[in-house]
Amino acid sequence: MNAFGSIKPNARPFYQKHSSEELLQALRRMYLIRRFEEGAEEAYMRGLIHGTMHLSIGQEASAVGATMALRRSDYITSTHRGHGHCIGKGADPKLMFAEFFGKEEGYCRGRGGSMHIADVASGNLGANGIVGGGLPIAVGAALAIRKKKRDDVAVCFFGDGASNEGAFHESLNMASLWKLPVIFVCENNKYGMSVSTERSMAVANVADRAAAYKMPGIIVDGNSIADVAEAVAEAAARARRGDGPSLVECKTYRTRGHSRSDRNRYRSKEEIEDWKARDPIPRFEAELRAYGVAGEAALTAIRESAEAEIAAAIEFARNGTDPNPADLIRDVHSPRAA
Amino acid sequence: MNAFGSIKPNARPFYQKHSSEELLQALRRMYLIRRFEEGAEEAYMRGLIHGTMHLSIGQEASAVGATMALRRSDYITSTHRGHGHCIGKGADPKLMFAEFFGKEEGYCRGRGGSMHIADVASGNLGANGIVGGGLPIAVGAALAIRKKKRDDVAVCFFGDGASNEGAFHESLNMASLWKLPVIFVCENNKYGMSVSTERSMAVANVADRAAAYKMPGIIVDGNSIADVAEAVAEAAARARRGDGPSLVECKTYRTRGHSRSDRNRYRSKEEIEDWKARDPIPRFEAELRAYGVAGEAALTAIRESAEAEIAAAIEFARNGTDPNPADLIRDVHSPRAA
Amino acid sequence: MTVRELTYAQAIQEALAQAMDADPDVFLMGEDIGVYGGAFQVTGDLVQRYGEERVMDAPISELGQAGVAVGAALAGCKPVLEFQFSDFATLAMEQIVNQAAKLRFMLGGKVNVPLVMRLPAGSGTGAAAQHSQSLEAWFAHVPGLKVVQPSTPADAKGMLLAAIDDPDPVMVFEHKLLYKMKGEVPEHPYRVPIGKAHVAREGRHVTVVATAIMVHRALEAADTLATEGIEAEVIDLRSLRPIDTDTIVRSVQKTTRLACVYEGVKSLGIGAEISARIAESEAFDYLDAPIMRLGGAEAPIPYNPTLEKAAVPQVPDIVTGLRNLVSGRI
Amino acid sequence: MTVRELTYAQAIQEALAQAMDADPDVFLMGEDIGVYGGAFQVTGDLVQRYGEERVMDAPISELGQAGVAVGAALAGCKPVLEFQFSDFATLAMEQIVNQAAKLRFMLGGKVNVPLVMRLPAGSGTGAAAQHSQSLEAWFAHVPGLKVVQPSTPADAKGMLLAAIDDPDPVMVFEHKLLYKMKGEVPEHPYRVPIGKAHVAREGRHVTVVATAIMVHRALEAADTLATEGIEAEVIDLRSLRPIDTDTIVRSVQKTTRLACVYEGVKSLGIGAEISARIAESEAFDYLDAPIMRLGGAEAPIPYNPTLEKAAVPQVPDIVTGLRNLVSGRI
Ligand SMILES: Cc1ncc(C[n+]2csc(CCOP(=O)(O)OP(=O)(O)O)c2C)c(N)n1
Ligand SMILES: Cc1ncc(C[n+]2csc(CCOP(=O)(O)OP(=O)(O)O)c2C)c(N)n1
Ligand SMILES: [Mg+2]
Ligand SMILES: [Mg+2]
Repeated sequence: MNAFGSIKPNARPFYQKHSSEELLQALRRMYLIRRFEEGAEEAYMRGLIHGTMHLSIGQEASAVGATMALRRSDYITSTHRGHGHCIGKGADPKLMFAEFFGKEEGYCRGRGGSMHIADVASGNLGANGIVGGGLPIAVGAALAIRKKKRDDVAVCFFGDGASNEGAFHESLNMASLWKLPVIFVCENNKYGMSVSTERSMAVANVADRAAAYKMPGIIVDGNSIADVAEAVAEAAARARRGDGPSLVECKTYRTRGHSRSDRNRYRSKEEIEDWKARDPIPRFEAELRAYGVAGEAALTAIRESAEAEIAAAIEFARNGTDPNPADLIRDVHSPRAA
Repeated sequence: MNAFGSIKPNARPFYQKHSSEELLQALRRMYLIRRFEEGAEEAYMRGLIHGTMHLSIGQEASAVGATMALRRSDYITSTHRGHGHCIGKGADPKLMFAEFFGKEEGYCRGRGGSMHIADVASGNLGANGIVGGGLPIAVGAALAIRKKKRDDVAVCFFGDGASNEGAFHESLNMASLWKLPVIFVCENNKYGMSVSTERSMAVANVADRAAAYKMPGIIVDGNSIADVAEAVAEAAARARRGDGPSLVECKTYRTRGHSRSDRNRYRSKEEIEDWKARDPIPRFEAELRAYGVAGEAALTAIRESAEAEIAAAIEFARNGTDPNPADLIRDVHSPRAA
Repeated sequence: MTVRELTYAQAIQEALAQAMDADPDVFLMGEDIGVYGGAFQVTGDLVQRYGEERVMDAPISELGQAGVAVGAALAGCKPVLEFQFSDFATLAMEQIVNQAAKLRFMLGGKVNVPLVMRLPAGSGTGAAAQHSQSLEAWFAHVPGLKVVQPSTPADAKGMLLAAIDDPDPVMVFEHKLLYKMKGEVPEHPYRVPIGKAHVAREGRHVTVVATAIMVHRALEAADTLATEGIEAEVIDLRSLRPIDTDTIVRSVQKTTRLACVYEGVKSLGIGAEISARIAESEAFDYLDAPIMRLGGAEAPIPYNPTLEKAAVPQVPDIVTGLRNLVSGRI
Repeated sequence: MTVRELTYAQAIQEALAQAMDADPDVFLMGEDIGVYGGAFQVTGDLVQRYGEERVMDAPISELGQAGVAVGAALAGCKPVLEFQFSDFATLAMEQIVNQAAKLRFMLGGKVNVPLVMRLPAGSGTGAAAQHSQSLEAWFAHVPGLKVVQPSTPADAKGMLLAAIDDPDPVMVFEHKLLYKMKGEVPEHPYRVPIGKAHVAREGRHVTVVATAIMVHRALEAADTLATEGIEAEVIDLRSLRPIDTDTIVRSVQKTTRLACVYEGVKSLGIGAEISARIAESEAFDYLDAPIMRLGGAEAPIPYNPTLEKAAVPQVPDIVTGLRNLVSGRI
């Protein structure tokens, strides 16, 4: 239920299952991600942020759709392109920006930057600078869940490129062998940096590899939040029941370059424009309108509130505290350790 | 044709295709392997050899069957359980024993021992102490073959346990992606050391993983030399034609323990006896008799000549030259290197 | 306090059992550590006592195993991971070095990775170049890791228990030739602190810093030298990261001479770091002779037993080396 | 002999092109080295000139790539493998260390592995702990490998060509901050021998052994100190395995003081080995002061730019360190 009206009975499960609040919160998160990254990009171009960053603009549906199925106590492991996962799982953009600006208030107290943002309190075990690095870590988190007899799950985000790492093979095999509660969510955006899946994989789909681990391999439209959320919800239910892991492949696209240094030589303008036309945010908005969840005013309000939150977050971050070089080695070891 | 008679026309392709000489040479190699390993085992028990060794007794059909399809200029990469592959590819047991005894005459001048025997002249790029270590090396050798426009192939031997290494995934993906002339020959002997395939793999067969690399995955009776040889010959023909790699899984069994320290706690006596009854050597002999390739006298002559060769090889090795400790670092770098 | 003789392997097994008894979050993972009992029979029959959930045989997937252990540690468990041979850690360097060692730091101190890795190391078993390495110096170069090398059954137990208590990742290098060595081991669970060297023998003419099996070879060499009137002080380094520099500095100020004896390759082995620490310390001015290093040869470990022995310091090498060092003939 | 100004990256590219021109067996492999031109634009448009068969984009499979390169090298090719960041070599340690480095030895000298690996390394780009490591000391600990760290465009070209000529595996560490540095580079293909240090500046008061970008920082520090009457001799180590000990010994015998400046973590970094070599050499008796090491902090590289700078030696640190060393205040 929401101010605008009740959800139409012919709507797909996603719209039946989630309350209007949840659906609008999801849209808001997609906007937060989009504006967060646009803000980060601008700050970078103005020289306020150093290092590199990997933007997921165009991929917000998979990040938010996959995390909608999760509880706060569920885990995720994320990637170098992890802002969306982080916000999806419930992190505060203020503290993410503080991290970008290298401040003590940041999630990693300025030590990690974009590639290492983590918010363990909301179950995010961290972005990762190593392609495939999070794969076995997610399996380990799921093992701990089982050992502690919790009914939580671990969602492991990874890219098409990462699926060519040996870590992928070892992780999926162990997860399935031990029937652990993991959902492997592949964000297949067609490229690992500049190399297309055709040029890096012997099979057409990452999901084609799932059978080698006796695991369901589901392909969804990664730009449809409903598609992603339904598939991950089902995989999560399966995992919570003790029936083991699944692989969900979200076909999507990053409309920005791989990182700041990308000159887009490996793909055509047409391809980029083509995918821009399939932007997951307007698409979700159209569905929300069509299913009667929200009208134009409500959508505008959400957009504006997300924009305001991001603007405030940047302001907060810019005024944060710079780390003291004298604290350089403080966090190498735990205080009570030898 | 042979002294005993001509091959029956109803025989399977293996018997049609190979000359009697070739078939008897294959049997002789199986005997050489068996006696080589029995001799090595005895020498070890008598304290003449140190270190460890991994015997392939019971697996001779896959070693000889797979290498029968090959030319001398084809490559193989082998494993820690590699004596059979080595003899199959044409190595001289004399120089292998010399290696076991740590002598300068040995294939590795006594530096490598059982786990590193290689005979590059006959195309054997080496046994390997690292499980899965030879997988990408074989792919690289195949890449070199292609670059040099040769029509040779590379056969990569590996175990069921090795197929759980990330190297397996990366190697099969690259080989298939680049359509390289490799044949991945898995000797599935049910165990990786003490851990059965049921306890280490999410799927039942290693060949079930081939589809994930768009590669044929063929399962054969690994204790039937004809089965193995026919499958590998077909895969080799495919590879030479430029149609890419194949995976051939040979179901077999090692009747000895994993290595010298094995107490066989993870399997039953019955299982071992069961497989001993399927010994590939008498089985091949029975077929040779049945198809009219050789009679009892010929078989006995082969067995005795193999035994004599092994006895002479041990004698040769025992009388070899001990390396001089002053030469310790001689082979670290090539002489002409910096 | 009961004290019995145990082998080094038994002492480790006892530590593992006591840690599992004390803390349900502790579990073991590795290759063939279950019914096989471990390649070196360290876990023995623990699987019978604690079950397959706590003594987990894993597929041959070293990188994956290490990552699983990291993830389980992040999520509140205390994994003890056995590498079957330390050489196979080469497959898991990514997870050990990029993840386990750095996660706490990269996350601004917000997480712990209470992970223990056990690694059988060293030569002397005829297993050749890929099963005989001494790679501990690599890990001693990595901030975020702790690296220990116990040389006695008592230390093997006490340092392993300290490692399991530790909130940060600890790598325990166990020398394969020590597994059958016997020594007195107290029965109760006790801790030997990480980061403290041990003066295994006092002496006044030369300080010998040794690790793992070299401690025993150095002690044997010291016995021989004592008959010649040369009193060597033998320090068992025990911990390679952090290093107990103070104990070594104090000893060198007394003896004025230093030798480092270790099995790893000489160049950039642990002796390089010990030497450099003393050469930059307040002990420098006390030095009456160059600092000697007796380390592994600049070669992989060969198979042939005679060559294999020649590749790492043996007792006569140490005797000769120390004798020359003390008499100024180097 | 034509000499032009090229950047360090251009010099490497020229070496790659000349090597491919000269020898059809040379080929390049790595991630995004084709149409993308390499993460640091080192390969640039080589794929347009030499085609995809010789400039091969590979899947993100570092262990596999290294193994493929080893196999191709064994079978007669000369692969030049680019790791996108040296940090990712952690995934390929097995093939680099157990196979490439040891195969010749394990096989009794019967094979060569003519494999070159290029590894962008070092901090200063804000890429944080998993993209900023200086791991070269690990490889300098491994017999069978050669490890070089060119510090100028001219050396980058000449040492890479020498590496490609070499019948054994060579690892070339390239500092990311140097890629855009310009310098004079002869046009013809020439070789700078592996294993020879270079005296980048002569001086008589203190010897400074530096590597990679630290060579330039040490030279800058030496300029400052010269205005105070302190003449530092700066040695560019260039090769970490083998090490040109003689050049350093001779210099220390002249200056009587030694400092090592390097970016890798201080403990067990290359400075430890240099220090230990001098402390055990005939130069020991010439030393008038402790041996100083200025190395990376005992921490992963942090993201925040101020912390990041604090984590590795900067010019003022070197100036202060050398001044104190010369004046006896350390
Ligand atoms: C082990 C490793 N290899 C290479 C890289 C460099 N790198 C960073 S992201 C990337 C592409 C990853 O592709 P994919 O997994 O598809 O994720 P995407 O960037 O498309 O989101 C590469 C090659 C890395 N960070 N880690
Ligand atoms: C990377 C690596 N991990 C573990 C080992 C120890 N190990 C040697 S053989 C072996 C079992 C290998 O199983 P499989 O591949 O099935 O070959 P099999 O021994 O059955 O012939 C193990 C675990 C090793 N040598 N290398
Ligand atoms: Mg991608
Ligand atoms: Mg097996």
